[in-house]
Amino acid sequence: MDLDVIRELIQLMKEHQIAELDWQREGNHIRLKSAAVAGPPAPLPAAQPLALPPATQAEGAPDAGTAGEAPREEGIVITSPIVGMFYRSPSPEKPPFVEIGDAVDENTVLCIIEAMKVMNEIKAEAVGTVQRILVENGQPVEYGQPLFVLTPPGA
Amino acid sequence: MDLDVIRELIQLMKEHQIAELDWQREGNHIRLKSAAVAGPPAPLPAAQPLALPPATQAEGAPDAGTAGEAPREEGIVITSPIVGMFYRSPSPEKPPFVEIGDAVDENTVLCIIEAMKVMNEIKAEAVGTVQRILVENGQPVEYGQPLFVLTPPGA
Amino acid sequence: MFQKILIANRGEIALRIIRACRELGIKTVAVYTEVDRDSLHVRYADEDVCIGPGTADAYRNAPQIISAAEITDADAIHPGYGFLAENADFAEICEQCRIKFIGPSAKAIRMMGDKAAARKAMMKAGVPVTPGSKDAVSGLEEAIQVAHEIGYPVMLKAAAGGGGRGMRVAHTDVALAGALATAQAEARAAFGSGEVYLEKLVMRPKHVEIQILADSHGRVIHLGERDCSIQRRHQKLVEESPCPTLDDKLRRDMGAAAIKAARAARYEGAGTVEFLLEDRKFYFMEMNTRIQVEHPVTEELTGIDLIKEQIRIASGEKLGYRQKDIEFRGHVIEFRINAEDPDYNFAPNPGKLTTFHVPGGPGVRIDSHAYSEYVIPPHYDSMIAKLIVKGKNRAEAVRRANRALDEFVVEGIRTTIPFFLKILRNERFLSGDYTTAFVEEFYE
Amino acid sequence: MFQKILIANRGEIALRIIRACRELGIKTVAVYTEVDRDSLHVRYADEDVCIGPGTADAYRNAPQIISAAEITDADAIHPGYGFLAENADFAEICEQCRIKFIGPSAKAIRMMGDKAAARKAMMKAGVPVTPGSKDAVSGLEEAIQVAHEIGYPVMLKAAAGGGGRGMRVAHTDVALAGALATAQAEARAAFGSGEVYLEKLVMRPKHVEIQILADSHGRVIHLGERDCSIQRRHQKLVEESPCPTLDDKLRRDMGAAAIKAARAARYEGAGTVEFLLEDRKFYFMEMNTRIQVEHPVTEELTGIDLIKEQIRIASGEKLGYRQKDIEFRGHVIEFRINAEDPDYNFAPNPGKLTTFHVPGGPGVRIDSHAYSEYVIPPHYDSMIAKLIVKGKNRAEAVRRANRALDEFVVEGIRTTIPFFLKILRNERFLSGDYTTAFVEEFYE
Repeated sequence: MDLDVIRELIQLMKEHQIAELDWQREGNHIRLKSAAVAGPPAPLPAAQPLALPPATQAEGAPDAGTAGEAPREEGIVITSPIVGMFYRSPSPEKPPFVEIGDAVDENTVLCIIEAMKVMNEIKAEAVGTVQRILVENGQPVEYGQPLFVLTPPGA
Repeated sequence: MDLDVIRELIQLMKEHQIAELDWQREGNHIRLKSAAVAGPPAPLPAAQPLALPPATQAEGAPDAGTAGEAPREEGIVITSPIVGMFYRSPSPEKPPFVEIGDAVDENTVLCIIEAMKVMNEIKAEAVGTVQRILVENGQPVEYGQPLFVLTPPGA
Repeated sequence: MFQKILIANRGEIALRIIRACRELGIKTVAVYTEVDRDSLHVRYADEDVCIGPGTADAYRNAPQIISAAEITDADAIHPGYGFLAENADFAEICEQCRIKFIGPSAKAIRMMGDKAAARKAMMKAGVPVTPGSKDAVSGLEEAIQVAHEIGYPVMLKAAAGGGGRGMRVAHTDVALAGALATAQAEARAAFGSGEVYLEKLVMRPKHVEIQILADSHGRVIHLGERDCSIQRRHQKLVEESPCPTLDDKLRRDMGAAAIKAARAARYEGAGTVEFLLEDRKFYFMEMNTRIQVEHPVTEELTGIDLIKEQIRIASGEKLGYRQKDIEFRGHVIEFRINAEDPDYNFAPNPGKLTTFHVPGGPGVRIDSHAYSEYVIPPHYDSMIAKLIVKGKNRAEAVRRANRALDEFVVEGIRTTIPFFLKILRNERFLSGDYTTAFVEEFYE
Repeated sequence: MFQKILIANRGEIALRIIRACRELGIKTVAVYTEVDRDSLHVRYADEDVCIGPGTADAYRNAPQIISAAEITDADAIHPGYGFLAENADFAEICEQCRIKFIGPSAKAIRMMGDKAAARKAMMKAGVPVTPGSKDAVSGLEEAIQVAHEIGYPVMLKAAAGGGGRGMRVAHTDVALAGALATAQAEARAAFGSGEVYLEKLVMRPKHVEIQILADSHGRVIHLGERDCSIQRRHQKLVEESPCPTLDDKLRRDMGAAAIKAARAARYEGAGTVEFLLEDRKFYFMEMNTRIQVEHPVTEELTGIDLIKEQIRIASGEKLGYRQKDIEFRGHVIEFRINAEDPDYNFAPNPGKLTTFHVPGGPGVRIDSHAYSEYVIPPHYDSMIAKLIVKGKNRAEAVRRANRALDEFVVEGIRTTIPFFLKILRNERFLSGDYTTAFVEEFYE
């Protein structure tokens, strides 16, 4: 990891309004916290300070994604029901199941998650339009990790 | 990592309104926190609970008395300046130095504290009337332990 | 050696394995459920993967765990104890996926998991088992004959079964007739086979187990015993080594028998052979094909890190010790600090640890995933810490245990600490001559 | 045996002594100043006596402490280290008051406290001392002659003094002439005597010390060495045993020399003989007539509880060991976790520990009086914990140290932990071949 990477990370944070970033890879560890998008100053932790800072909340995303970390997305968030590899298309030479802007319904397949050599089709199970795709093709995902954001009909 | 890198990081933080940065790489660790963008200072955590209940407060009086435990007495509290045995009279057959209701001044001896076979006379060092005597004759006392309460003149 | 190990467990054992890996220079992957997000094993691992919501089943979900290993490129899985540790199918799946299961072969797990098969194999290998019929008894006549040979009381057990069904105790011939009929009927109903066999009922045994290490090159050694007789409803609470009533001769004999048992199973890795001990006679009970909760007792007594040895053995290394190199020094006792209320029948007591201050100083080891402000989730077992004390002899270990338990500050929940402080004042416990009936009798 | 011991100290050593007393069944009295009210030694003692406001002097106030012992009927006083531990007058007062001082006689303390007298006594006893003049040098001619015999560089020291005054280093004859004049003048001004003696300056030694136990029946044994060369401005930071560069022969020789030193002082109790070691030659430096901060290193290596031994010896018991019974097993390293900022010249960093979570697991011992939310008072020394790790060899101990230091969570103040993590990656440290110059060089 070098300065260029950090510059790029900061750029990404700005672009996508990311408030915090925590990245560990092979001995590198970087943590960034944006002031710009920190939002309205937290209305005070009346709560006591945690004695030991909780691992994931405080330190951010684990390698394989950010399971369960409250996605503050507007819309319907589709999370991964299993652990595995995320694929946007049924095979490398085929086009993706969905693209941003596509209308989907309960039965539309959004992606495949491969677990133990089995291809598991993940359906939308909701009606809406694909607003954002949160995971890159071929990346590993955890249980509960947000994959897609759908805009509900009429929104 | 050297100073130039740090300088550049600081520049980046300023430019992009980054509030915190924490970077570890191969034994290097840098942590930066901007004061400028830290936002309004948190309006102070209401007192946190003590993790371990303090010994004396929680467990009450130690054997040899309760030194320093805030005596909520009205009046002038005379505390022991040393550790030793408390005696109200100069010798067993003699009457006590003072009794409740006696008027005392700075030079009035209130009691003796015996330490290492030496009899230390303890003077009032204040003007008033003996309101209460807090220790029994012949009992051990600690440093700072309240011995007498005087009512100040005119109270 | 492995590059990266996934730990298919939680709590103190997950942390214990991470510690061993760090000391071996191996990367670690923690898996966790949503309620375990703040657990220390997640914090101290190099990587972590969420594998499900807050249920016990998540840690038993083999496909999820294999997937987690695959996406993180882990080349081995350590199962800890419980969950998937003695699941032969899981061991097989690992093998198919070319991920090394840190434990014995699926075959050894299966053999020792089937109690009737294990008993037979042990008899064949010359390991003493509880006296009784070799196979299922043909009828009442044979049952009475065997009962007379071995002496009453006797226990009838379903050959195919387990879990208490088809089990009956008899003290006389008359009672045996009735018990046999009932046991056979129950066994038939439960397991589809009415076959029952008969064993001597050992009334007041000590539970003494032998720790084994076996490498993949045929070397098997034992690391002495642990006396685990302080149990409540088959849950061990206190374990110590040496067993206060064992002498060198008996220790050697039991060690040799345990080695025979491991060899018969072609065992690899760390394992424990459990025996019942009564009147200087010992009987094979079962073999646990995993690391055990109480393994630190042996570690402190021998100076050998059992988790590291497990990992080394799984990676194909040879054992670095021979039997004669194993020395036992001092006396070690372990206490399981559980979030349970000993005044209310050991009811689990999950909740937030408002204070968690552990004892320190000489001869004190703490294995715990807890910390101040940690919330114990109600989904899993109630153990929050193991306190292991070592002294140069049993008397010093007992006094040290007293001192350390007194220093332990846990606030917010109830624990077994006051119960242990009572046990440490009990004459029977102090004599060392206690049996598995101790806790029950202690409460009367 | 004593009924009740007053501990004339604070912090971790007070807690350490309380632990030993509890395990021996002896009641304890803690003394404390107003700022130490919430310290754990107060919490864990049976009784406590406040002896003054928050000043370091309070723990040195002999009359107050004797009074505290008298009003609580304590029959012995353990001085710990620092404060009154090497105060011969205090040892004498204790004797006059018929309170047993747990330590050597006032005479032994005095003899070893006077560096020039100790050097002479050691020469007489046949303990190797740094080469140099036997007495004060008569003039420049003799000084040059001695310097040529022992070789430059040399050090001039005031015979009557200490604390750096009257000390001068010379590398050549010319420099020696000037240095001698200055040293004599300084010594005359400071101590009223211009006598100076001359010693060889050992440039890059190891600081290796031998732990001694001597009972009141004439038995003296040693418990091996500790390498304390990792120092910063004469403050030890890391201590280990065995010393990585010592062999059995040298260990035996140094042990024998230390026993000679102890016998020459008619020593009783636990003590330490410090040597400089260079090129397999060792020279007596001084004897510490007290228990030391780093005593746990020896405890973990030998399995012997030094504080209990001190108490037993003081009560008149015979040592329960002979030299041949002392076994060294494994490798032990201690780290002093100080509330100091290693990035700012080790500036003390008192304050509130918002989080204090100690490492656990195998081979980890923590001696600490701190806890979460504890406020470190600025009045006393900055040590908040000692981390002692043990491995079966040095490599394992080093890895374990890494792992344990990584696990240690201290928030609210800065500590020496990051500094130790750096040291553990240093090639020179890893080689074991480091000297007292290490920390200085490490920072360049």
